[in-house]
Amino acid sequence: MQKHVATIAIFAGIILLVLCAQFHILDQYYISVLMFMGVNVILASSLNLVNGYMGEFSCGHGGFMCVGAYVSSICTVLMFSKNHILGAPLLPPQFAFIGFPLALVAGSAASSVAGLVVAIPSFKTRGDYLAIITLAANYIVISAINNMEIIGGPRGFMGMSATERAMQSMLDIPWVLIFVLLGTVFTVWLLRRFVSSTLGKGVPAICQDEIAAEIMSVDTNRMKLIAFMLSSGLAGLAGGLYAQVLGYVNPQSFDIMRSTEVMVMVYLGGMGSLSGAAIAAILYTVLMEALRFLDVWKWVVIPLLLILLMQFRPEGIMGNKELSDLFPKLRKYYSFK
Amino acid sequence: MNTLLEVKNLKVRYGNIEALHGISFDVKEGEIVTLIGANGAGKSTTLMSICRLPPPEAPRVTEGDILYKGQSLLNMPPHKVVSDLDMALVPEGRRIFGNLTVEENLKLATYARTDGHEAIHRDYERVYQLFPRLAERKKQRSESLSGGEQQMLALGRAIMTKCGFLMLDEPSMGLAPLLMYDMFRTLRELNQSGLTILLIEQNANLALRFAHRGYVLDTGEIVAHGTSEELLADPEVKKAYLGG
Amino acid sequence: MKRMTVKILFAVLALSLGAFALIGCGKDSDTIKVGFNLELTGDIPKVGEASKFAAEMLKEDINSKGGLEVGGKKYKLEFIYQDNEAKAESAVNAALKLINQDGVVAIVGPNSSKQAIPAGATCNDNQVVMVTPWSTNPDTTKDRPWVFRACFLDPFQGPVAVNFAAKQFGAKTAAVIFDIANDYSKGLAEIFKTEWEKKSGAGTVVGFESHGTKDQDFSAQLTKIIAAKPDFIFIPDDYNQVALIVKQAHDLGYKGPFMGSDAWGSAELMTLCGKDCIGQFFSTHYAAAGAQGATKEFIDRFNAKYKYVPDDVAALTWDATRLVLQAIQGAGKVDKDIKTERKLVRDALANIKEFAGITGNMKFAGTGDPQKCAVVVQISPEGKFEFKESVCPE
Amino acid sequence: MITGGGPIPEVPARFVLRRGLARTHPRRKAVPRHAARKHHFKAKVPLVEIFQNILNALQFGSFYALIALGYTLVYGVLRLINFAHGDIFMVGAYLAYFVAVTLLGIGGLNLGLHMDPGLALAITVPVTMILTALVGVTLERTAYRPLRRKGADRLYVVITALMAGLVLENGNLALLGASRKRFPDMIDKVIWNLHGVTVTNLKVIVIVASILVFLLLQFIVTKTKIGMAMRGISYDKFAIPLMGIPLDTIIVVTFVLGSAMAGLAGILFAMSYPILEPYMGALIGWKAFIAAVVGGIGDIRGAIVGGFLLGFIEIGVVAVFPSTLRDLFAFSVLLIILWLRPTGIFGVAQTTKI
Amino acid sequence: MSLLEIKGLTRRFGGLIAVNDFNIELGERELVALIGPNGAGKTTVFNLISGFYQPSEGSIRLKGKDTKGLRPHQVTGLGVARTFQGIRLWSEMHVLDNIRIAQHYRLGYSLVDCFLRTKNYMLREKAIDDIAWELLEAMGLKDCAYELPRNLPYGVQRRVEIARAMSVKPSLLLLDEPAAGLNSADVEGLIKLVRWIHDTFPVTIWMIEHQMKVVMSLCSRIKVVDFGTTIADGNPEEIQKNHAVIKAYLGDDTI
Repeated sequence: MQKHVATIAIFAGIILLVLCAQFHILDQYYISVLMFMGVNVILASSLNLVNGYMGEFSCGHGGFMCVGAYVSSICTVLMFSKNHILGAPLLPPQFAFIGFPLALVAGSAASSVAGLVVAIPSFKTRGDYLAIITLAANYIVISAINNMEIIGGPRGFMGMSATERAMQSMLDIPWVLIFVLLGTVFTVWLLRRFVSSTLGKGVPAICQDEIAAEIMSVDTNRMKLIAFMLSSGLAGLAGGLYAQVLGYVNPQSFDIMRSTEVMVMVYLGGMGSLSGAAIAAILYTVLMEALRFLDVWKWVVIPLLLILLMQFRPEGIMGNKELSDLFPKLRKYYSFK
Repeated sequence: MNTLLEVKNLKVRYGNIEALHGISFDVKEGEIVTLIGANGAGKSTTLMSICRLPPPEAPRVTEGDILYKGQSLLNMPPHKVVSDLDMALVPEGRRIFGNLTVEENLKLATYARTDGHEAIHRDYERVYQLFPRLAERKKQRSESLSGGEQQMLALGRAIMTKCGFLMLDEPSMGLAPLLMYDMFRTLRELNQSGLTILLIEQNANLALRFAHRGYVLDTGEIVAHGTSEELLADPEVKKAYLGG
Repeated sequence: MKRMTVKILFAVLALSLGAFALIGCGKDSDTIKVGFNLELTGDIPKVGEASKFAAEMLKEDINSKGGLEVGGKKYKLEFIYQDNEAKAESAVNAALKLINQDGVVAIVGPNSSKQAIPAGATCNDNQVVMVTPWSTNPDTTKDRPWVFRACFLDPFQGPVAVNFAAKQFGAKTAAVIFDIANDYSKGLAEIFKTEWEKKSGAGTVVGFESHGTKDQDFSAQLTKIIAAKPDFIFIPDDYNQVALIVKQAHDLGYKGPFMGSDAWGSAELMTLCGKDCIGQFFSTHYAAAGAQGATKEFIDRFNAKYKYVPDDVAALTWDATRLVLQAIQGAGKVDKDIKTERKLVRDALANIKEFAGITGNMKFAGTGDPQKCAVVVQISPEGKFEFKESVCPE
Repeated sequence: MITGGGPIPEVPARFVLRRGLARTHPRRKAVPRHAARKHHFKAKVPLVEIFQNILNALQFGSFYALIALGYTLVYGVLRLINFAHGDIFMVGAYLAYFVAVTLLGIGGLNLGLHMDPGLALAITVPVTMILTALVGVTLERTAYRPLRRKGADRLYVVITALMAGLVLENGNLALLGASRKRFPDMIDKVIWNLHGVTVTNLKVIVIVASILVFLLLQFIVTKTKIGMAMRGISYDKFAIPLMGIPLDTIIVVTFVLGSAMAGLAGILFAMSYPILEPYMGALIGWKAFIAAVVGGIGDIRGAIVGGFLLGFIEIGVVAVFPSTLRDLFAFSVLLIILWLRPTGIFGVAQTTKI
Repeated sequence: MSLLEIKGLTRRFGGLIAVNDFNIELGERELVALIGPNGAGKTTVFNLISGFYQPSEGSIRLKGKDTKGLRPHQVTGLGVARTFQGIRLWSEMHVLDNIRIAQHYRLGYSLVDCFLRTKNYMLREKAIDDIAWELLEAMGLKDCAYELPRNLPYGVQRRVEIARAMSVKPSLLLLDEPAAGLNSADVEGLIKLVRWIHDTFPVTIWMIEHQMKVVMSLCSRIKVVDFGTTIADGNPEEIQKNHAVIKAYLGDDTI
């Protein structure tokens, strides 16, 4: 029973948050920050798989997020919204509950496939050279979307809010919040299961000694493929949720700046620490909002804070430890097997 | 004989762990002294402390003193130890600059020398004479040298820094017997021409055959010392370090 | 030791979360709060800065006279500025913060469509009036009864440029260079192209080249354009890029005229562009040089206060804010309940049929988009933007 | 053949005539839009246009190369991607601006100096280079060195560099406001027109400067002891002090060199593209980094080749394809290059002995 | 049928010939040494066998199967395990994980199994765990199962590396200078360990080693190479007397 305490606590937390949103105990602003927090957690923990566990330096995560955001947006708009190019909704609003998750899955799948652009070169290309490939991939995605008139090009793409309305027309509760929270939990759960399995431990093995990994029976190409595709797929999930939260996507929202932000979260949290990435994502989002009053100086203060933090903790907040390593008592309350 | 190097009650920490718990030893001019002991006994740590290598590699000296020709080294930056004093260290694993040619490696070692072109040139001659193989491979990227040649280069490099006191960290590691014996013979030759040597070696048998005196280090403490003959004859040492 | 650091970090984290939750303001019934959602950092900080300056000036104006009179009582104005970093999600958060935390009556901004479209959706959903000074994308206000704007739309400006250029230069062929990553620039470029080809025949836009937002070198695009020998080059680009483009075109031997759009209309254009821009034309919201009445007064005061001639964003922000204030006054009273008050303001704003702004008269036909005249100005040898022609919608 | 300054240059008629070549260009014909575009792909690009674009590519490639040199120099020594380098370049341009305005006696800081532009330029160049070098060294001392001493993972230093870049950018914005600065004209612009191919004297200066800088750095790195020490550090930092070489001094020298080059690039850039804004270094910085890596990061030749290559790819794509596809094509080409040559053009794979 | 059959193996790096026409045939449960001067191409032979390099010429047959074109992890799957000259453990993961990961080639479950924690996954993971613990116990490493390799003494790290190789359940174990860096006492332990492995498991052990003490006391057969070619092949007594070997390799032990 004790093992399930953590699981129950998480779901209780989700229900509590949803209730807060439903009865306006927390106002829209907090809910919105909360949702971006969730998206950031997904982004940071998924990038951590590649940048932390695998030790590569991927700086094009924004590109994969972009693919996911667009593909799932297009799917939802196709299904539930009237669009001047894509036409009338294909499905009645009752299907939104199935359609929306399916659209998210489609987005993730598409960005997984986009991840191949990086995964395949990674067989041969490593380190900073691979970093450039990821960077190039990011530019390519954005440039491609800028050139796609049908989905708005630089104008951006909208109409996703129809899905939320469709869902709310059936039952009026904060659906997007629920999906974001579930998506976040799902991501952390999935990654946790992956990295704690012997299969998944092949990834840090590649990081720590690729040659040894290769010779000691780890199929490095397969592991890289899995790591990159999983990471970019989850980024796509984050993208899909982000698009839904915002109701509007624009290719410029996914440029290098976005990738940089995610990278900062990963290294702030500590390479190869899942809980570190999640904590850093939360901390970062909160900092971003809490320091709003600084106006122009905000973007001087935040980097300075991060530089200072690096000086005091050069391995990030958590290093490569997990929460359960620091507070071993926690272990009683959940199980991974 | 003058005392060249004197280590007094040296205590050293790596992070939170104390690696040396107060060791004392000395090396006199013209001697070959060896430190032997198990892995992790603190032999390399001792050498790194003497060379004052900068963080993060270097251990932190918490107590004690290191004197070279009566002068304390504790407040000296590492490059000064080499450039101002005539000390040199051939580190474990050789650490040659693989992306430079053999010639460049040697040239780099003369970076801080101020004693004129003439003297430097003489040292080049000496190195190439000691190791004709290096002369043949002057223009080669040193990465492509075999393990033995790399060891020669590392030694040659130390000579080029104009050293009178040479510290060697496991010079025989990974060397074929032929080369290993050759190298020890070369070192002996250098010693006879005035070079003082402090040697760290896993192969205690070999080290004691080579050295005049030895110290036995165990988990950060010196547990035995004496002339090589004494140590070779010591039953305890024999049992623990020389193998059956 | 390390463990300690981690625990301290956690404490800091918890504290900051707590502090964050406590941020919020007390409410004062004698003030009226208007929110500004501006691009103070990010790609276009100058735009946000100009907006902020104009708003500050207006606020001081009114507050120095004792405040805004609504229903016989004077209320002090409080303007709250939130930086949206020129990012879409930040604009949404800024809007939500203004709405929920700061409890503003209405929001002015964001200026750029990338932020204005999602922020518009947010404001519409939360039933708060939003007036964007500068976003010319039709989507910003489309199907959003709570969202208004103070500027004309791209589909109107395009033909203005086309007709003027055809007449003024006697041009048969045109070339366009635009910013592909800037929806304003790209949209206008495309409208211009369609209109020009409608007028002068297919294929008469002999060069249609793009560049990226932060590019500084346009030589390849210009080489291509110049080789096609257009009669003039249309540049619907931000003024800083205009300065570079015009200069580089001259370096490459181009001697023909240029035609620009409202994004040229910055005081900085002439500092940046210098001699190269003299004599060129562009369409804009208002002509600073030779302006009359309220417009001139605004320009002079702004210039005195901030040491530069206000650009169109400043002027439009002024108008947008005044629109909001007029609507607040038009509501007739300040309701205690913020939601009712916002509704009142929206209804009052929707009731404004005509508004005399410093950027020209605006007519609203219930869509939230004003119908207003565009002017074409020429850059005089002294670097002033001189009125050349006014084009009004039929 | 040489015509003097002025904003709109006069071009002698006989040369203008030659440009009539382009008059037969198919795009001029009134053909339907889509047909025209199709034609455009097949159209043989006139020779004049090709030469003009080669010059364009050389000029912009020079800037990529100059900045890439700084990246590669620091990388070559410390394995550190100094992401702040693009912003150091920006700071260089601003410093040049302030020095130049002060010397010319225009703008805010008027000391009553009204120097001749030529003289002012001669002073601005070294002063800016020194000041920018100071910025680079300060960054190294305050941000990177403590991390290095603590033995932090390389990537944390990279993130610190990214953050330092943001501080420079936004600090500039916060301090100087959002107004852009115009760099004063320091030399009289001369436009040469050779059979329709136009060259300004500035372009020539930029190209020559970048090649000279390359030769200088190549000399320093390959021939001098300091250069050898730099290469030595990149291979094995540990053994450097054992050669009697002061590690920190060499690293500082590297930052001085790299940042001074960024400062020089800043001046030249400000003269060629005289509009300064806080974010001007970000994009060109990223792209120069890409250039450095494609060339083979850590190799001086790689930086210059990568820089020019990127210049040629970007300009070439625009010249041949619709310019809207520039980033798409240019980055695809780079991606393919790196796929085929996983360590860039000059990069040597780090051999791992097992 | 012999376990390993190498014929005419040649490997060139650019103009350099690292291995030249190398031939050997190993049977089941042999204990063989490969010695030779530094740079003679010994490690390259190991790298060729483990699939890290592809041969320029010649063939490597494992249990009759040509390994040409196989990637290293596939070769491991055929039952070849090895250790490295410098210890190459995964230093940030504890010893147990090190041994688990080396069993990657027989995971036997898919990514989906891993996400859903299916019965198959549980069974397989348990099997992997069991093997790991069994080995740790047998090799006296049980107490350091949760230690990070870098915190262990060098000699123990060697043991862990050999344990990791044994977890592959190899039929051919390649040891690359196992005694390098060990002190005299550790060397004794190593000799015992190798002998124990050879007695306990059905495995052929092939080692590269410079310490004659190890080679002579363990191996029944020694092959000597220089400049990529074989100069001698025989039992320890023969090798010790062979002039070519003394001249090229053993040398004169006066110092």
